Amino acid sequence: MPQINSGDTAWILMSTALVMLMTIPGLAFFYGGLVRRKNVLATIMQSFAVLCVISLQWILWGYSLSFGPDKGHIIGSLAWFGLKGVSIVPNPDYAPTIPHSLFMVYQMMFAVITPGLITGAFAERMKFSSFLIFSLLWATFVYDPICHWIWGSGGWLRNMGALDFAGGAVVHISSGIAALVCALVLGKRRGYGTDPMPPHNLAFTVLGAALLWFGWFGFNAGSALAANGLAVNAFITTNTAAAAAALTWMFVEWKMAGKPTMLGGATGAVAGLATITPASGFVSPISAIVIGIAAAGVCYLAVAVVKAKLAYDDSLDAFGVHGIGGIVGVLATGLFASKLINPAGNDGLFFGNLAQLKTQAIVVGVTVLYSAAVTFVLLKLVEVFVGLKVTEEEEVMGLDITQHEESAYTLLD
Amino acid sequence: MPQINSGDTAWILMSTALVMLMTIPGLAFFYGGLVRRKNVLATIMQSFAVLCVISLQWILWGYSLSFGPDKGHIIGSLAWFGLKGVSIVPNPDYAPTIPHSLFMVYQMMFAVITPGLITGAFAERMKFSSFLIFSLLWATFVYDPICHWIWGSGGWLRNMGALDFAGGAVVHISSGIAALVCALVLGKRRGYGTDPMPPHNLAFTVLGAALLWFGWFGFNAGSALAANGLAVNAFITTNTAAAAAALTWMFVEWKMAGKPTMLGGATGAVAGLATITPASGFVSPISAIVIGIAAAGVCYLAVAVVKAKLAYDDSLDAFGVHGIGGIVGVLATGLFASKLINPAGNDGLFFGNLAQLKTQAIVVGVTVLYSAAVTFVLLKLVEVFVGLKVTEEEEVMGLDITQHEESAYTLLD
Amino acid sequence: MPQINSGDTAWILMSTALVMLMTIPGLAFFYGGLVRRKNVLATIMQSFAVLCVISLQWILWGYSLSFGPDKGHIIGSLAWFGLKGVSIVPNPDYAPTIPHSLFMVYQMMFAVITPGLITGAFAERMKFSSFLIFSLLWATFVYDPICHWIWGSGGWLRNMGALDFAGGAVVHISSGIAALVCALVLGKRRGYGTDPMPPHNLAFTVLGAALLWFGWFGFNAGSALAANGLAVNAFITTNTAAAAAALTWMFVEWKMAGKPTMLGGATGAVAGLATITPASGFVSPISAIVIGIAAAGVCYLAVAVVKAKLAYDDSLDAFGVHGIGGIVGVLATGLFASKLINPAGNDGLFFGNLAQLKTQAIVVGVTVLYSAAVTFVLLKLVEVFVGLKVTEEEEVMGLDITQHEESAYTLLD
Amino acid sequence: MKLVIAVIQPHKLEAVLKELDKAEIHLKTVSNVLGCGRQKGKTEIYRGHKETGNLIKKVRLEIAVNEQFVEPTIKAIVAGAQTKQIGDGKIFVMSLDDCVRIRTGERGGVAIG
Amino acid sequence: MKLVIAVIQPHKLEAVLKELDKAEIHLKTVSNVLGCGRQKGKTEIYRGHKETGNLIKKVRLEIAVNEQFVEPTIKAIVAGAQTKQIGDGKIFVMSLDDCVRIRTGERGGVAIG
Amino acid sequence: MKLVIAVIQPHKLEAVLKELDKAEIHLKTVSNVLGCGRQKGKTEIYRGHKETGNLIKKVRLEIAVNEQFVEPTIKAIVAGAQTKQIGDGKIFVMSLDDCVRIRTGERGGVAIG
Ligand SMILES: Nc1ncnc2c1ncn2[C@@H]1O[C@H](COP(=O)(O)OP(=O)(O)O)[C@@H](O)[C@H]1O
Ligand SMILES: Nc1ncnc2c1ncn2[C@@H]1O[C@H](COP(=O)(O)OP(=O)(O)O)[C@@H](O)[C@H]1O
Ligand SMILES: Nc1ncnc2c1ncn2[C@@H]1O[C@H](COP(=O)(O)OP(=O)(O)O)[C@@H](O)[C@H]1O
Repeated sequence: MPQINSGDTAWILMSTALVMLMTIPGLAFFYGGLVRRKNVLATIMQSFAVLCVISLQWILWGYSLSFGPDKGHIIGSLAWFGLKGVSIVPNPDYAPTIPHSLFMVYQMMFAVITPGLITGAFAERMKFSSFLIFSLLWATFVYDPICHWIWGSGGWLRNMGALDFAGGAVVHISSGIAALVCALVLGKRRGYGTDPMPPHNLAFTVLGAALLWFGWFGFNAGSALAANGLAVNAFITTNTAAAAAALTWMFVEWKMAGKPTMLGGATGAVAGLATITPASGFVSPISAIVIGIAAAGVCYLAVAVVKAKLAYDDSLDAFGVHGIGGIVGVLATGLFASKLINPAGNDGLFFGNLAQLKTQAIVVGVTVLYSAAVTFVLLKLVEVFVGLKVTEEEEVMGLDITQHEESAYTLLD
Repeated sequence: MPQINSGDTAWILMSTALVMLMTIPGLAFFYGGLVRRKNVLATIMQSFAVLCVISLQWILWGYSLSFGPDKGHIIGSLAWFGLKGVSIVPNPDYAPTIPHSLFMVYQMMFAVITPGLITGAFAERMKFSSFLIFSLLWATFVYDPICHWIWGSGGWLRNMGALDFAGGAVVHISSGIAALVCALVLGKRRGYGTDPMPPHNLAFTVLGAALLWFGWFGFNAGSALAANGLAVNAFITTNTAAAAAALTWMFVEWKMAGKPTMLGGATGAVAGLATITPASGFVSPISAIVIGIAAAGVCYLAVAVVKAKLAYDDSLDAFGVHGIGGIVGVLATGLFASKLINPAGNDGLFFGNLAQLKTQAIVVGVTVLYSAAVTFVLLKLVEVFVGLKVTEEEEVMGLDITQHEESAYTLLD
Repeated sequence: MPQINSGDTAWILMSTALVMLMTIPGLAFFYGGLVRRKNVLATIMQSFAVLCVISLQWILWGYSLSFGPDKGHIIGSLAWFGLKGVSIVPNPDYAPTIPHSLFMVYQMMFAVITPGLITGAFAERMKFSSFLIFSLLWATFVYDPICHWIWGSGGWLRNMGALDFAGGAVVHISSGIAALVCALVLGKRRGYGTDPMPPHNLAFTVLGAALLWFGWFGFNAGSALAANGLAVNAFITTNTAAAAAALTWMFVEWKMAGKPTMLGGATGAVAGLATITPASGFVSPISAIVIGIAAAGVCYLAVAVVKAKLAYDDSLDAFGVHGIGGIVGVLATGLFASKLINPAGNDGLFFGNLAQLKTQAIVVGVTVLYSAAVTFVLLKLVEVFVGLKVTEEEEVMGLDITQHEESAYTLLD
Repeated sequence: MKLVIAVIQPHKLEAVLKELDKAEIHLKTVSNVLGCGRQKGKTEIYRGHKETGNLIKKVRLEIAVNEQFVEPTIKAIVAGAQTKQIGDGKIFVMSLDDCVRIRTGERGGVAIG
Repeated sequence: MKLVIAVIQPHKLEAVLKELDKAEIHLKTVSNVLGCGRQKGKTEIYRGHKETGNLIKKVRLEIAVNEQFVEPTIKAIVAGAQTKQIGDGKIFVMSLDDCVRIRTGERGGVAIG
Repeated sequence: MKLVIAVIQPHKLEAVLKELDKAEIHLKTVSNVLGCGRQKGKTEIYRGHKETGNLIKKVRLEIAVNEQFVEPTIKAIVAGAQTKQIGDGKIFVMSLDDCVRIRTGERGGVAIG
């Protein structure tokens, strides 16, 4: 029986808590500050509810589908339904030095935040009931399969040699593309493009961004699944890419729009974090600087130029930041990965291995297509049975009062 | 000399920090968001002051009373006053693989948050000076003895076989019952039941709830006192019960009141966390789902139905959530505990051992009676010497300005 | 090759994240809540930008200057530029049981927060561009050398036997003195002393203070660079001093100004934390109580009496809290240090060793003089080339809109 | 038709609303204001410094009524808000030329209630 | 010169501003208020308790205009804010004795626009 | 009796209060409003998009005075708030029919000060 290492266990316990923190209050406040006052609780509640729902889904069937005994390289079997057989005995396929159940709960927090990211796309207009159903279906039919392909023992993309250290494709591309589909299917918010919709509390947004950055250390460095040098490398590249991307965004904005903004800095940081995610355990800190700069440049373009041209309403830029960032990151891994950093990985193009870049491109293509297609089908299904959008009147009154009968702030003492 | 394990030490260092975070900003913001604008600083300051006061009390005499050499199974002696003899050498009675002083400071954070929880009951009306004195007395005469009985080496309830993994009785019942007594003795806030008193900032409340959830991983999984499989089990049951309880609360509210609310979700989560606390290291994740559902159901009843009927003013539901949750949890431990999960524990009724349920019932009864009686006496004492409530005028002006001469927010730029 | 210890690595990974959290959102919200509504984003953004800029500076040349191969006891060479040679192999000069690169990134977070602290002095009036340039210069020409002298292998103050466990001189004196120079050179805010400038959101300030306290466990206990008894001791002294200082401040204020305030408590806690920093790994918990009390007393005097007399505008009391606190702490280390606590340290005056107090006084003197002089020169340089202060009109309009073209809060839904 | 504007202590709002309801005056518009009157501002303490702001939180009521309701309105407000202490506030009465109920388009005295 | 005060539903603000712009009325002052009218407050739920506040968020517009603009202003507000449902709000019209443009010191009708 | 309403730039509040104090006008009521006038709103940048809101933060002063104080009040406000740039704001003067000091029940001109 493999031995449990207490140091590795301590680090992954903590990393699990950190990734949980990313969803609430991290993502909840990042998004919550960006919406209008009348929608803040509804927005926060989507992150909150996703943590609750997926925590149970994962224990019941999600983990088994994602990491359970492989069925035809496509999906895990239901053999581990309800955590049957998932004990504290380490599973050497995944993490030989920590309890198997710890690997399970660590992965749970990834499964939680992924649908959480999508909520940025349909903020301020989706029905709460439809959102719950959609998220549950999406986790089961989009996240779990993709997760199995890339990370599951026996998964076909994993077998092909895909490199995705902490979820550039599994988490960010899958959710970012789903976000775009959601934005297109649900359509724009009333008044989008004509009425001003300034963020109601940017301090909350920075609070969220800072907690995301903090939690991301658990996300990326925790993905080493041990407290070792690899974790340290991922920690450093994560911080470095975030810093480089935030600065880049600020300077681009300074140049293009005239001033560097706090929201720009925060958005750049998140773009950098999303982009470095798949690469963090395979590239050097210096490569991370380059990746961070590229992340901010490309995401800025997506958010400030392309979105404006195409005029879809991805309310909080879930696609522009996570979708685009994820794609850049997975491809960058194919460029900058180096066996010197991680012998269990591979070399990228810049270290003489074109094949890896091709594999990465396949990963991007497959994830984009699969997520887009299944997300579309699921949305249409939910639309038919429960509807997607609140009524125009409800949208105008705000979701806090119409979906939850409460309001976030009082006016009087 | 027992060997210090660095992995266990790392985890308990971190867990200590996490439990500290639960008090400030966790509890401070959970409660602070629920009060009216004019009382937010006073409310936050109670959590803050309790951390300061009990940190010193614990080092000076609290730890010695709670965990020091046993005197007649009732109380620890003062032999460890001022940490005399509490060094970095592990104490195998409590935690053989970490410094004794680490066990001490970890336990400190439990002693801190417990009186902190009570503050929810007398929010918006207690004098700051009386609150300080009461908290110090309560920690010494209620918390320390109960802690010794259940967790102290030689404590009579511990000897009887009581199971309280992370403080269902020690922390939640003791404080929840004290909260009820406080609410009854202090009486209602002016205008309670007639004037509307909506929470002034529910975003703050969610922030607090999320940080409580996050910190609770240190509270429950840290109670394994090692980075091992038991810690992982407690981590998973904690998250699971919180998720199940939050969802249950939302659905009950949806059914009963028409809509699922963010405050309901947050309250449900805290109820689930409080309830799983004593059971977290003894039950399986699937049992945790059941416990979470029960927690939300019963606490909802207490808060939404019973409180309204009995018309006491437990301002922020410290009794309804922690008192009731704690009782449900300690009893549930007597039902769901299993030696398969924790061989050092025991089986509960559902695993064929009725005796454990009886023991748990005794723990509940003893804690309820002792806490109620001594809390009442202490309150009366403080009332006689310093008074308890602010004047009606001060209550109406708000505690921020009258107790602390400051106000939380400005109106102009 | 020295062996990596996974428990130590886990703890320092986590500590690194904690120290990062101190800067954002900790310091950002501590300071952000204290300024006027029109400057909150600009204030938060200074903490945010400093994290980004110094993260890159440190990787490129800062770490090498501070900890690289010694040049004449004065500065590190540029041999480690761009992390050349800084791998996961432990460096026994600094931390024999964790990856060298982990030591590097842990130290990075100290280099980040130090210029962050200074921002309190010029809040609400410094140009963003000038701030960026000044911070980069200051990190390079003030922080890196002082860091090398006291902590770098071969540094002259280290060789002299200076004791500075976690940065009383390196972090707090250096930045606190720089803060005073900044306040003097930039001059007062418009209306300072005549117009009221109440903090716009004290809840944010408490949030920041609480996160600083939480993160400080990583700052001080992490400075043991291992998960061992020394870390535990630093953890306990840190918490104890913070508690004692917060209470002292409250009681002094109660006596002097009539009421204990939340801002007073929070300020006292930060003063206690800053003051215990250099001593935390050398003194006992009981000494920490005394140090905490002294910290609050002296800093209260500095902030409430001296500042008012001298009438400089250290907007958020960066000098009064960190500068003064740091000086008190470094000297207190020369009084209370004991080899019983840390055999690798030394005894202080109260344990019969006057020499240590002298050494500590030299450390204070050198740090004060060097930081004051070089800060002054750097400010003058920046003033000549880019200017320091925003225009009077910009100051009056607020920095959020004039420096960043955004505003933190909306007024309407 | 008159517009009655009252500036009162925030903590008197509930009492004033109750008195108004008793007097059958149900419609009003309420807002947060800062008052500057004879009353000294509350002293606040910031890191040991005492600062006495001169702007104090008040609540402003705006009540449009027909002539015969002016005195009852004033009476109700005084009944609810008076403590006989500095800071109780003021009531201002102005003439209304017209009033429109947006829902129906009604004008004048009928629209007011 | 008249001062037109309108209290409307917050979500009707954009529409009202558009109608006013169409009517060439560009200057106005807007604030948050709480209204208490015929409309029942939104019910809110706190831990299972339902509470129906009687103070509802509204937006208040203040528009100073010369006489000939009074009716167009009222029309524009009604056009933007009317839903024919309880809660639509009210418009009050009062006489202005004078108006000063601070920038120039101009007085009266010329200062208003 | 007149009610003087002024809408000014927020950062001019301190200056206006000082001028008013100099003119011995001590009582006033202040509130936050959003103005929409000739001044273009401040441009704000959100993720690279520039947005020019047309609602700008302003401060509103309400000052009830007896006739002889009207001109001094206007003068003081203009003295404190004028920069001669667009956005300086407006002053509106209206007739007050009555004034009540809640504390004492006094009415009319004596109640105003
Ligand atoms: N002349 C005035 N103009 C405008 N507002 C006034 C005037 N007089 C009083 N107020 C408002 O009423 C509030 C209470 O006034 P104050 O003089 O303190 O009350 P009292 O007359 O009962 O002592 C003030 O804070 C201010 O907001
Ligand atoms: N007589 C009044 N005095 C002051 N404010 C009023 C008055 N009548 C209505 N209001 C304001 O207008 C808002 C809408 O009034 P309401 O009676 O609900 O509208 P409607 O007449 O369309 O049903 C109220 O909430 C209140 O703010
Ligand atoms: N006719 C008006 N009605 C209501 N408010 C007005 C009117 N004219 C100006 N204001 C208020 O005064 C503010 C300043 O007006 P503006 O026209 O920008 O000033 P200026 O005339 O000095 O250029 C506006 O933002 C608005 O709040």
